[in-house]
Amino acid sequence: MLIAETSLTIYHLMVEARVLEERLITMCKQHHGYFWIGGPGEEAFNVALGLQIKKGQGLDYDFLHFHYRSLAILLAMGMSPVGPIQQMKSTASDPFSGGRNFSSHYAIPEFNLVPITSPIETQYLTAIGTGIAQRDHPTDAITIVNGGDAGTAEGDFASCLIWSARPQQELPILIIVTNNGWGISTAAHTQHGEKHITNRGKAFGMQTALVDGNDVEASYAAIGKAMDYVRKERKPFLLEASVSRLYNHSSASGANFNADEEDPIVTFEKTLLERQLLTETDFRSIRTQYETQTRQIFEQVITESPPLGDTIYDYTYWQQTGKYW
Amino acid sequence: MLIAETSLTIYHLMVEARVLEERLITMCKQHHGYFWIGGPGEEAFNVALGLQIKKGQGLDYDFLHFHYRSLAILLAMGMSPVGPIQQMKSTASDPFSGGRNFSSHYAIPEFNLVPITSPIETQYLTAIGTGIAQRDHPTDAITIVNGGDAGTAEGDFASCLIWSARPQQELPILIIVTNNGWGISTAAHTQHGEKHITNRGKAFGMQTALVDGNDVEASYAAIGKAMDYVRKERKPFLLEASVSRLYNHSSASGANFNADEEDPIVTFEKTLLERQLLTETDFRSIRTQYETQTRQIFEQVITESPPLGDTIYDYTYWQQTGKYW
Amino acid sequence: MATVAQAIRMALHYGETYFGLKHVFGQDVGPPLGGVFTATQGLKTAWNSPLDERGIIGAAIGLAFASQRCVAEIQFCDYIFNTIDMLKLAGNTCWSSNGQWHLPMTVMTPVGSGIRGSIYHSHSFDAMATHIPGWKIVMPSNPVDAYGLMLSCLKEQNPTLFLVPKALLYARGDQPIHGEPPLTKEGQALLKKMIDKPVDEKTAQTWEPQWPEGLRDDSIKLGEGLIVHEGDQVTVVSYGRTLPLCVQAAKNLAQHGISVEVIDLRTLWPYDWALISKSILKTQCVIYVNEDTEVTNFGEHLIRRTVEEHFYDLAAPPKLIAGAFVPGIGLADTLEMASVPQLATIMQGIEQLIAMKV
Amino acid sequence: MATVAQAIRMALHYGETYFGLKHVFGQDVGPPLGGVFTATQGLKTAWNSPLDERGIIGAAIGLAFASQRCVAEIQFCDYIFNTIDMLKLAGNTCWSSNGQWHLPMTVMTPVGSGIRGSIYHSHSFDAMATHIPGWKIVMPSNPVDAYGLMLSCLKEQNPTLFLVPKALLYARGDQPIHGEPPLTKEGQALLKKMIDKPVDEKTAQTWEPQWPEGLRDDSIKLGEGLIVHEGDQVTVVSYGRTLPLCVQAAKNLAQHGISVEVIDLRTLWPYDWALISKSILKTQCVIYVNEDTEVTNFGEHLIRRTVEEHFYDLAAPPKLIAGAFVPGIGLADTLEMASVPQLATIMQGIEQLIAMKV
Ligand SMILES: Cc1ncc(C[n+]2csc(CCOP(=O)(O)OP(=O)(O)O)c2C)c(N)n1
Ligand SMILES: Cc1ncc(C[n+]2csc(CCOP(=O)(O)OP(=O)(O)O)c2C)c(N)n1
Ligand SMILES: [Mg+2]
Ligand SMILES: [Mg+2]
Repeated sequence: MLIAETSLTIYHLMVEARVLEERLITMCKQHHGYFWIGGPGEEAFNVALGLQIKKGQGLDYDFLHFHYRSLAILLAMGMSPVGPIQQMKSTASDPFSGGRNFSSHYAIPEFNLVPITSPIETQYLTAIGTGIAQRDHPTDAITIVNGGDAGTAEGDFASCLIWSARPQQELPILIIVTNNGWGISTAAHTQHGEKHITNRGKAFGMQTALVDGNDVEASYAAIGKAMDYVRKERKPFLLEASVSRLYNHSSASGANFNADEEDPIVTFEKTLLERQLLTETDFRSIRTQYETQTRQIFEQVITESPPLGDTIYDYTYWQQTGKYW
Repeated sequence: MLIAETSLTIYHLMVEARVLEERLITMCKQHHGYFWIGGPGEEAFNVALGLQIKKGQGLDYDFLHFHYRSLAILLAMGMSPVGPIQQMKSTASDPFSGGRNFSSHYAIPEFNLVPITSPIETQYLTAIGTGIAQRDHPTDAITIVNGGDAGTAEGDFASCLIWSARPQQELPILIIVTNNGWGISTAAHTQHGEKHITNRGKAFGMQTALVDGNDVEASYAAIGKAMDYVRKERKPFLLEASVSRLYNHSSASGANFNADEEDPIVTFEKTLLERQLLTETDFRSIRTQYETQTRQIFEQVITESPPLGDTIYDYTYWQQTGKYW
Repeated sequence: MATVAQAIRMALHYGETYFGLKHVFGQDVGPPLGGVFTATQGLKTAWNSPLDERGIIGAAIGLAFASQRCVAEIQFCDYIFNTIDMLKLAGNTCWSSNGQWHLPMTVMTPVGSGIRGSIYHSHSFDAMATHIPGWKIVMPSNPVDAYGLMLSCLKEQNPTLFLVPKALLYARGDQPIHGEPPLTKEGQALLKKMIDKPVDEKTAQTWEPQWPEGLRDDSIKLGEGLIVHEGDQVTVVSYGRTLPLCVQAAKNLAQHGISVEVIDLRTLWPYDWALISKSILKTQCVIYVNEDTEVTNFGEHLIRRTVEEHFYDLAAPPKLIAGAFVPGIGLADTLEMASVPQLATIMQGIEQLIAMKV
Repeated sequence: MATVAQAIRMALHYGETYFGLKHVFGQDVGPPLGGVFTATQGLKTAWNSPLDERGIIGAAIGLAFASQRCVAEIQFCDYIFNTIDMLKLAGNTCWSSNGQWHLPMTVMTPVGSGIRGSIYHSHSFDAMATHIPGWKIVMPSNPVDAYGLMLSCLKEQNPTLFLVPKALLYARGDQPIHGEPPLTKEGQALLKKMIDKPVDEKTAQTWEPQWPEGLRDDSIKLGEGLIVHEGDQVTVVSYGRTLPLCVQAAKNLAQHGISVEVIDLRTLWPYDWALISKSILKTQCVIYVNEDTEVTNFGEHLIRRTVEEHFYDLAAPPKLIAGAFVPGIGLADTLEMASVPQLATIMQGIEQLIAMKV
């Protein structure tokens, strides 16, 4: 069982993440942004993950190759909630892409978070490279990659398994799949012949685990165990978490709340009530606290400027600005 | 045990294939061609396969997506030995590519043999399509795809597993990997974390088998069993055959005989002697018979003309000749 | 007045009914969604593939080998770039087998900017596609052309690439597709009722489209461009999203007495050089407009051909208006506007060129 | 006199020793083979990857994220076309992150025809590569440039693409690489003995290269072309396999009193426009020569730029000599010769152009 303090931290972060995502969705619907995609429904697993990451820059810290549902992980790591709102508003101040990229497409060198990109599954390829670097470096730091269930149909997922399982050359990569049962409108059970995605890791003799990603305690423990293994053994581990997709795929699919899916916050609140760590009133006030914080940020951000048109060439190359040819 | 007649047929075809490959190698070394690649060492498995293919054109016959070590399969199916020699010589008469493609790059519509191409593993992708067509067609015909061990590292191999294992949408594909333990100069054991490549099929709940591809009887039986399953159940089967690579990778690697590898013809000759089906003298005379045949073809082919330079645009599109734009 | 998306849908339905189209597939192409842009709603043969572009193109090639006509969709052309080897393979199959095999197949994919799609929903694909031999490539700019070009693709015995300008998917034309309800508001609503999947999920589950009865084979021959605005001072050649902008520019400039001829290329490869050539001989100057990035751009090929054959016919240098050579189209309005041709850019370009004519 | 392959090997050794090059990898790049063209023999950091081009490029990007300098090889550029999305990703990473991340990495791959490589060992990659923003792209035509350009790639903070003309891999230059044995037959044999892996497999197992001691940082600035043959009647711009042919053409034509200026572009992107431009102003006409297929070809970009900036300086139309737009290069001699520029084609092209000058 998690100690009280950790449970409270986790709960706060889950609510903060949820409230922030909801603000982003609202912004999108109010035309303060063109597109929303994010991670509501994955807060339990993602906060549990974020809290256990070895955070920092360079080979001695975990390298992160994430997809677009990773907000809660990053908040748990200490990312400010301002950036995501700036990115939604496409302001010049957007710390991840300067108004260039979609929401949830973060890039944080200080966290070893390589740019989150839209193409599904390519992160499983780039993870190989930091995995190799960390295999060769004396450290307990590892590479962590995550992505969805449908995306595992791309050959790139197989590539990650193959490269990280080479005999005597194993890579210290925590390979995560968050299985929400969907790829946009396509149900997983219509596409997956494997009983569990983890079976594909087992084929390579890889350690694997399945976890209920809506269960904070189970997720925290499973992640801890998997990470321990990878940090010590310097070998890959494939972790599959079943998670919810609470606001449908993205704003392109309406981004409306889906009451059929389990809400990990509601689930965790039951535990907190049972353990008498918080009351219903606390839940409400914590939510309000983050809503206020988020609204204030929003009000500030919408006064900020978009990038200028003549900056389009900047940073095509490192440190280059202006048209270069 | 195979009946005597089949054993003799197989032996003849194995020798015919070997002699033809050796002639192609010699042609290449004598500058009657620029490049050789082929299948010496795979005759046992390949002849056993070729004899059991449902040969013909259209959906009611097996569709073949092969790689460049498949000569013996095609000879067993009744392909004339003339074409391969013409292709090595790059004559206009080359029935597969009109002098355009490398040796062992066959294409035979009458056999449902789609063009063999150089890129490793793309045949595992195109096999999906004929597999779908045959899933939807009332027939016992199937799709057969083969390729090497190293190539399974391409995501395309995983794609074939994924697409053919979709629940309720399984594809009737016999997925073959001929494992010779090498990818050019790279030893398989340095790259493969999976104990057997078949394990990757098992992850998808697929039927699989391992077979000694140097053993004619075992290969014949394993192929028969696998085919039966696919023909009847209309589901995929992954068959891995261990085979020899007798003349190294290709002419780029010298194409010299490698005495360290088991020669399936020598192995089969032991069986034939034991079963008193043939004598040492028979072996020699059968070989001589094919050498003579092959030499005669060679002598004819080297008098044939190359394609004309102004034909380069022909067949960019169906039935089109000459420059079209 | 059908939209481009509806026109495609009707053409695919026509193909299923009369041309033996057997498979329309790709990510989210089948029920329940019917395509992220609705273009494949209600089709009998539409189904959802795994999330695997390489598998999708491979499957299409295999189906073509088995003579099963298909339309394979890549959800956004931004995600086609891991399949270039497969597209090359499709394009060289007939040639490599010396004419023995050929591939009747169609790949459809939305292209271009205009919907604030940011880095990965704004790519163009005309430059790379035209560099791949063995394909026929089309890009309609209105519903009638979308309908007619799709029909031609479905009848073609070679690989065809159907590029759909994202920004125009819900655009309507001023010409009717034969059989569609009248080009009125009411007709529009009726068509929607007949062939658009209901938004309500419950209703959608049992919904069946009611296809217009008068649809017919109005295919548009591949390789034929069209003069969509006549003029004699300058030739503007375009396709896709930028085409209506060029027409608008021509209309605007006409009011200032400037006479612009606009050609809708429609088929990018093989293209209608005769039409372009004739127009250049008339106007003595030409601008090629597209929104792909400007370096090693298909418009540059057309300029090369222009100087090769018409150098001495030109009264001004041939001009390219295309997308800036940047790694992506930024999401902010300001960035997208500065990255790809806009109406103003095109008008300016035309005026500048005419001023240069000697 | 080092070959291009030896020059690359020495540059990589220099990189391992002085520039912190940590990984040289790809299919058959490490022992026992050391590369299908011997270019990576004897290197400390060379290793064999799985047969997976997408993994190779992904690994390279990841290593660059971790600031581990690498050279990733794609065995033949014919097999790079399933990685275009990854190359685009590498090219947009700095830009997408608004300058926060950058990728110091090099991809090396043999390109082009000339070894009777048939359909899948003859591809060019300059057209598609130059269409991908964010890379610096080089293509040497001799050992000294191969050495110097590789060193620059290894020092560069952005993704670099090192295209090696297959046909020239065993070609020797007339300029020495500093530190290599004398440019004599004996020196050549000595170098071979020092740094070529022995053919005998047993000996090869324990072999260690003996690298020349005087190697130094003679890097060649990216973006700088070179006039390799001076002249004033026509400018010929080329790179890679066709470059020596252009020089030969210039020499042959000099004997007939025709004065040809040949520029070796060396860096394809960003390219040395100042050099080209100056030469055009001198000669008033220009031919761009490369062997990629001619439609949506990089030379067409250079022609576009030429007419954009020098239309009124030209005494004849700018010309492209490139590969025929065919799906592949046929294996038969006759087919390869007819598909890509040969010496005769180039000489003819030059003579024709000069005859057109007004
Ligand atoms: C290579 C690629 N193909 C297609 C898409 C379009 N697309 C975006 S998200 C998505 C579904 C992803 O499903 P899954 O991997 O299960 O992740 P989830 O969104 O469910 O978390 C698709 C098809 C894409 N972004 N990239
Ligand atoms: C996509 C691709 N990458 C690289 C190559 C170069 N190549 C040709 S054969 C080969 C090794 C193949 O090994 P394997 O799959 O085991 O088949 P084998 O030749 O051993 O039968 C390689 C790397 C290729 N032809 N295609
Ligand atoms: Mg999912
Ligand atoms: Mg092998």
